[in-house]
Amino acid sequence: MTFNKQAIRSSYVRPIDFKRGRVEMSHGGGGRAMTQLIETLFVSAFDNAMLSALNDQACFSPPTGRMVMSTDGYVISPLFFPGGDIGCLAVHGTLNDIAMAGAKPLYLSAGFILEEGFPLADLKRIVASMAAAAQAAGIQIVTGDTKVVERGKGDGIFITTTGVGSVPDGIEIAADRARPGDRVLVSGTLGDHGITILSLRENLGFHTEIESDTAALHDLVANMIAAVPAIKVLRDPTRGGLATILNEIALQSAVGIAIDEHQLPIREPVRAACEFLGFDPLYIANEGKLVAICPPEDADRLLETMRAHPLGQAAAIIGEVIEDPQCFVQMETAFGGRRIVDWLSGEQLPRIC
Amino acid sequence: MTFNKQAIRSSYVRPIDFKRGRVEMSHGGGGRAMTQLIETLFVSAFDNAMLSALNDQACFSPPTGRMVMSTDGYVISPLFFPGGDIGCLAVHGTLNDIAMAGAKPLYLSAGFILEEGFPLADLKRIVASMAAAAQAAGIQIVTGDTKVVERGKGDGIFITTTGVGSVPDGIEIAADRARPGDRVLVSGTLGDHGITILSLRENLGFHTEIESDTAALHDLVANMIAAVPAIKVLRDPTRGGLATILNEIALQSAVGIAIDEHQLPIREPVRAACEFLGFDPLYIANEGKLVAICPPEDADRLLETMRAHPLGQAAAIIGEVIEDPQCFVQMETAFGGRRIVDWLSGEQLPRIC
Amino acid sequence: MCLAIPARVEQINGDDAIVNLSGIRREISLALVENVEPGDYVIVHVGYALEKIDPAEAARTLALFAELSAQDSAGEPSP
Amino acid sequence: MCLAIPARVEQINGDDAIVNLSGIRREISLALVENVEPGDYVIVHVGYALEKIDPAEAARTLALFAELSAQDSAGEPSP
Amino acid sequence: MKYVDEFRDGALAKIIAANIARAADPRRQYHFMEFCGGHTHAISRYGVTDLLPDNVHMIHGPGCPVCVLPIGRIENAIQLAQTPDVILCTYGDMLRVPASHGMSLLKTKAAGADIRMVYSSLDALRIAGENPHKEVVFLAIGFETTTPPTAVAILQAQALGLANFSVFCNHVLTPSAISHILQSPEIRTLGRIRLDGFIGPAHVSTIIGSQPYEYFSEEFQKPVVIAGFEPLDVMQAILMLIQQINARRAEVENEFTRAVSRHGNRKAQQLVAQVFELRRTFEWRGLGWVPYSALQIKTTFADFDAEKRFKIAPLAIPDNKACECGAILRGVKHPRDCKIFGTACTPDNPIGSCMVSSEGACAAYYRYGRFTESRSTTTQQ
Amino acid sequence: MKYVDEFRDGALAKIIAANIARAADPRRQYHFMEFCGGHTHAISRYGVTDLLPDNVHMIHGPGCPVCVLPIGRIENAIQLAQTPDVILCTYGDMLRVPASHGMSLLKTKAAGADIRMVYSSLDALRIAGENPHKEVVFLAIGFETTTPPTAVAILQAQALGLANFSVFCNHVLTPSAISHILQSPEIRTLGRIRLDGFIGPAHVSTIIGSQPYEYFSEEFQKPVVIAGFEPLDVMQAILMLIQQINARRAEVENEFTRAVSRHGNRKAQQLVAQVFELRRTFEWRGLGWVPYSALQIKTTFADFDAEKRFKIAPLAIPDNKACECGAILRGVKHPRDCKIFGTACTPDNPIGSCMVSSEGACAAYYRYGRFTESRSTTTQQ
Ligand code: SF4
Ligand code: SF4
Ligand SMILES: [Mg+2]
Ligand SMILES: [Mg+2]
Ligand SMILES: [Mg+2]
Ligand SMILES: [Mg+2]
Ligand SMILES: [Mg+2]
Ligand SMILES: [Mg+2]
Ligand SMILES: [Mg+2]
Ligand SMILES: [Mg+2]
Ligand SMILES: [Mg+2]
Ligand SMILES: [Mg+2]
Repeated sequence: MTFNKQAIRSSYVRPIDFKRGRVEMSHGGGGRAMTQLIETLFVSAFDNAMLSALNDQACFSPPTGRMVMSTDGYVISPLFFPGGDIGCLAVHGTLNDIAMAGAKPLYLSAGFILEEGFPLADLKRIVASMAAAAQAAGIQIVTGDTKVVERGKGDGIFITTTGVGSVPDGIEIAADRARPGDRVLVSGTLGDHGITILSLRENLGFHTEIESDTAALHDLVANMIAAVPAIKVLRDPTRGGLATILNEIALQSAVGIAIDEHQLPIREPVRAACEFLGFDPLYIANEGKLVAICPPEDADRLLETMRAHPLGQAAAIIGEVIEDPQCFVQMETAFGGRRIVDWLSGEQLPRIC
Repeated sequence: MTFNKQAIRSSYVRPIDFKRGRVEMSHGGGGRAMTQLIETLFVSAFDNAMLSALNDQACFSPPTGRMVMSTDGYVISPLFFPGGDIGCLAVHGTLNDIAMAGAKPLYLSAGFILEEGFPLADLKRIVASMAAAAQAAGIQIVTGDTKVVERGKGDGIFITTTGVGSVPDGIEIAADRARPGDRVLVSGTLGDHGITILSLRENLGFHTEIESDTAALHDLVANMIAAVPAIKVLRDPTRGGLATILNEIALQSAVGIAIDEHQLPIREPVRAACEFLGFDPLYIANEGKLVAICPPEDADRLLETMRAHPLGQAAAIIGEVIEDPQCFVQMETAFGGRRIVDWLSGEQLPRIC
Repeated sequence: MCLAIPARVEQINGDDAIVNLSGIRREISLALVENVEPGDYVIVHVGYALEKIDPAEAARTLALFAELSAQDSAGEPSP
Repeated sequence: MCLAIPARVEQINGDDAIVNLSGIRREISLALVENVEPGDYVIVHVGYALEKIDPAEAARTLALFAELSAQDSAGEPSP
Repeated sequence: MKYVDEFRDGALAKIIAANIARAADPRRQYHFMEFCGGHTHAISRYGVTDLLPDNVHMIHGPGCPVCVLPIGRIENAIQLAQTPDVILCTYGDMLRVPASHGMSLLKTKAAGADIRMVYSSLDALRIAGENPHKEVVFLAIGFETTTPPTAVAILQAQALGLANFSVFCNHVLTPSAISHILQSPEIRTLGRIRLDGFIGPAHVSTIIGSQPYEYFSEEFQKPVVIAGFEPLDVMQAILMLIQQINARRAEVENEFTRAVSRHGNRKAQQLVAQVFELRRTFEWRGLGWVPYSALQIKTTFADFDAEKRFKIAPLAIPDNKACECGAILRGVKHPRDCKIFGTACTPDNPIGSCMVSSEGACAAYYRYGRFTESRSTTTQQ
Repeated sequence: MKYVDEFRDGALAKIIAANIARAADPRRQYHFMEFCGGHTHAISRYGVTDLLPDNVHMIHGPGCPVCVLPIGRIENAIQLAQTPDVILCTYGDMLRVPASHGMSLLKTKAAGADIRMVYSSLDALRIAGENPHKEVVFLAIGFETTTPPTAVAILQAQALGLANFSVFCNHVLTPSAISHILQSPEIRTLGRIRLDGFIGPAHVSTIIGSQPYEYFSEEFQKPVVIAGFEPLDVMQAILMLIQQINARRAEVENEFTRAVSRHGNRKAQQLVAQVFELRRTFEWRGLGWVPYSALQIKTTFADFDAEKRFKIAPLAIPDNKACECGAILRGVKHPRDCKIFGTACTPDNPIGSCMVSSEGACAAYYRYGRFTESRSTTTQQ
């Protein structure tokens, strides 16, 4: 029997037009059009044996240590922005949530919700960006799913990625482990991603050279853990920014946190954009930064390790954990006063007053 | 220090109005409103220690055997339908993809993409349904994510779930293992889910008493594997129906498949609805059925095992795997002829001719 | 072409009717047919009844199918 | 109230101008002000320049901040 | 399903198959055209050919209203759909039909046009009522079966005073198409194509009756048997055609007496006559311009005529050069004669109209023919 | 950021703090109202109170145009937004302001209304141009600072002949509000509230100049110091007020000379005078009806006046009974006096206007006051 799967496929299927084509309902309908899209786009871009098997699930050996699992949906607009796009973001974001447990990310799944009419050229570009991000991070996208919704019932593309990874035994990182006296560090400048995205919102109409900081942090984390296995908390200040995650940590650890405005690495244009809009950079999203909390005696070593990594060059010790039954996050202002850094109420909206 | 997290939360947060409230952008904004939604809705409904830890990831011990991982997005309309809703569907669907590897499902993640304005009462109902489905299936939803998109950029609610599970050593189930002579079985009536959903589309305007068959199949699968460890292929005929997955299996295993129309369990109203619309029941979606392929000598035992389970009462042996370099799926019609059961071209659209 | 299916008329309300096909109910229009009564079978196309089914003729046709033809090949009557 | 911020005018085109604030550029309207030239600083509110900044006055005010006051408490001049 | 399942009975099929086998003269070949896609569909879906002797050949006719709509009219519809504030409503069948440059209404919808699939002409009326600020155009297609519902919709729109509803009328007439095929030189003069008889439409005939076919049997001396769309109906009609030929008869016979009379549905005919009138000529994809083969809206209903309301200009757009649909529809060529069959042209990406509907000759051959041929190849090896 | 960072310098802050400490007479208490939310914001954000002696007390005034808009006007806006084919445009500040029954424009938007956040009045004009079939209403709010941009938009709409653009005008006047507070019996007659001086608005004053405040200092014998919105400006203004009081002076002084002159921006004033005229009276949330405290669109621009175009009827809707905003805005009560502060009323679910804007007295106290008090409690234990 001279059998050739490829021959069967290619002889009966016209290539997808990735230049001018658009997503149609049939691309999610479960038929040949969907299979073709999956095979020619996803399988070929993500290129690994588990995905190529075209089963409805991936199968792999369990790692050593404990496992972690995390999921995030990506709904960003615009889809392409200076410094990245929704594709690499969807890889970095979930990978970072895995890394924030001190884990080594292993595998990702990717679920796509496409809007009818979405340009296939954009889809291809996004998928290529995901593939590149996954490869750079040394992980595989092993299973996935594609759904198509009618025009007007989506927003081009939504991606939900889920990651699994493994934490070496002995590493215990969680948001409830901060204790008074511990030091708080950030890995770099704050607000770059959020301000980049805001600058592209037509109705805000401002321009900047800032780029999104989207990046995979697991390599930085690996270095940090190697240097300071006693790291207690790691978290990436994404939605809601630094202020939000410090409040989360304070509440989960039942402590207060005191930071020093002088030490916060914030770029000038980020501060300036915030002044225009009435925003506070502490609440602006980051996609390639982390906050670490460690015992005081390890802080300098941790800082040094972070600064030695390309993604931690602007790292800084920004404050310390204190006792506080009210779990406030407070800040010594550069001006010399002191204020509370509260939870965000609702989303930040541009203000006139 | 008399510290009480609950006191801090409750004294400063007004309860969410789950009766008349609606999803607002702030519910996805990363601030207090989002945390409140997560704590009072998701964490309390899914109720498990990993989720309650409110970390950005769940951490658990790796299972024995090999691991499987699967993801699916759920974009169904309407959200509530006879027999189920998008919530239990999102649990059953992913769980079934895990089970189709012969695996025991362990943990689920859930990513929500909510449209601004979506009634919180509906969200609560959906989450309760997910929680009930997860509990009935004996698995935990251990991590999640919530995004809110602007009104007009979504369709109420999309859910993407990802599951992990473990396969006992020695079990090898995959879509490329079908061999000529193997028998093909289905676990029950075909097309119930798809016809239920179609009947609710206002523009098709027909009514039926049929209910969706949405169900978690892992328990049935466990019984099947216990009885016939030599099962070679398992797959759930969801989007694209029986025809699509038989074609997928044929192509992946490089075989042909011959089925017998006489043996196909299809309810009368499903056939009737298809006649009205010009559809073919072989292409209609199921959400609580599976197709199994096993060696011929095991077929009767497998059938018996399936029929003994509540979800397999209408199980049937519907055909066998044959040699065919063209990988055709063919059917002996009840009429006495023979036809090919091809891939679906595009989605099925109601026809007048 | 012209997908149409016989269904039983259950209820009539002017030109509107409900038909039932093995448990599937839908509203159709009787604007194209006359003298239809509940219990009649009509052929339904794009939501309209095209024509009534004549039960006697249907039975006759079915009976015809069951007859083993007496005719031989080549157009000659068999002996 | 009345969030407004000083920014440097870079380009002027009739009533439209581009201002720069530490690398952030945005288009604003000069419809409310007169005699603005590139290089001037204007106070920007809801996309409009409200007024020019007077550099000499700004310097004077800053100098004032730096002066240690000679005045004592209780409203009496110090001896 | 009463009046359905009885006509799909496998046991009866064996009897009719035996009758056919006995009736068919092994020394001759029988070539029958089933004009209607409905018959084509039944033949494919139930595997009817498996029950026929090798010397009985079925030719798929042009009987799919979707397949015969010329590209120019689809292009018109696409342009209409792209007009601001227009909602274009049509049956699901129309959505995938390819126009030029790989476009279709489905792709036009994906690109942003407001195109709605309806199940009935009345749904289009409802949409017009719900969207008073939009122009709702119903893209009407179909043979005599589907025309009366369009007439009802126009009359109702008039009664309701719906000012934002109109119909882009593409209704065509079956008898003209059959005449046209029979008059084609390949069949009539050259005799290059064998066409020994016709299976006549089932549901079209419920409306027009059996009488209009009498002209063909007389003028062209070809037997016609009107048959239902169930597989037993088709087999019985084949038997009846063989019997006529064997007996050298050329008559109109009616197998579908349970729904078709000689005069058809007079009420429906009257409604059609009230709203529509003959077009002098109309283009059929594959057949070219066929005189008096289509309907247009009468000037008394001009307000509801989208062609007038939107000043739709006739567009002459040739089919893809490689496409052999024209010859295939007339029975002159076979799908396998087309160079791009199964490669550039597939059901997922149809180039020509015969690949669009599952009743189209090329789609049917793609689905079933490849299989049959591969079976015989395998068997031979 | 030039003209910004210099005015936030911590080293200079220490000098001014030392000057204040020296100037403040330990035997007396100083009560100053900063009228503007901008000053409130600077005080909170930079922790200015930490640098003030204990006997200098800051009272937050009603200077947030969002907080003073009465519920009736918000309800009007909500109803407008729910009108079919209306697009309501407004500044981000307005979206969260609570009306009755827990509604707000944000919730109205979530429930389906087309409400767009704009950064500038010109964005609303652009939206009107892009949506010729919709009615675009700009919900205009703000003090004298924000009024001239609205005037420009109306003049431009007239020049462009934009027939689908109108303004729902809610512009209010600062001096009237200050008078009203000073005239309240608690302050003027009863003397129950100590109010020793005012910090005058920064950006409002760039438009109206310092002259309008001269009436207060003369009539009520209260010193006024106009100050910039940076923290050093505020501290310097506090110092200047202390010095005036110590010297028993009651004058208008100008700390914000880099942008404010005595006569203000005459061009802006002219544009406002061209388009707007005084209302006889206007309701302020918390203050009640204040005579001649707001502007309306002149009848010559009636085409652009949404109140006329949509016949907006005045709605008198009382504030939530528990809410003490009225007293708080006048400096008579403190947020902690409100029974539902921090429980039913929080920044996430504000009941009263003082909880909405981060400049509102209740929001500021929720964020910063709780903290300060908890600190002192902790310290005491
Ligand atoms: S295969 Fe396609 S292009 Fe060729 S004749 Fe058929 S429809 Fe036309
Ligand atoms: S806490 Fe809320 S209800 Fe109470 S006074 Fe303040 S704003 Fe009004
Ligand atoms: Mg996550
Ligand atoms: Mg994340
Ligand atoms: Mg995170
Ligand atoms: Mg899937
Ligand atoms: Mg959209
Ligand atoms: Mg899956
Ligand atoms: Mg699945
Ligand atoms: Mg998340
Ligand atoms: Mg929507
Ligand atoms: Mg599956």
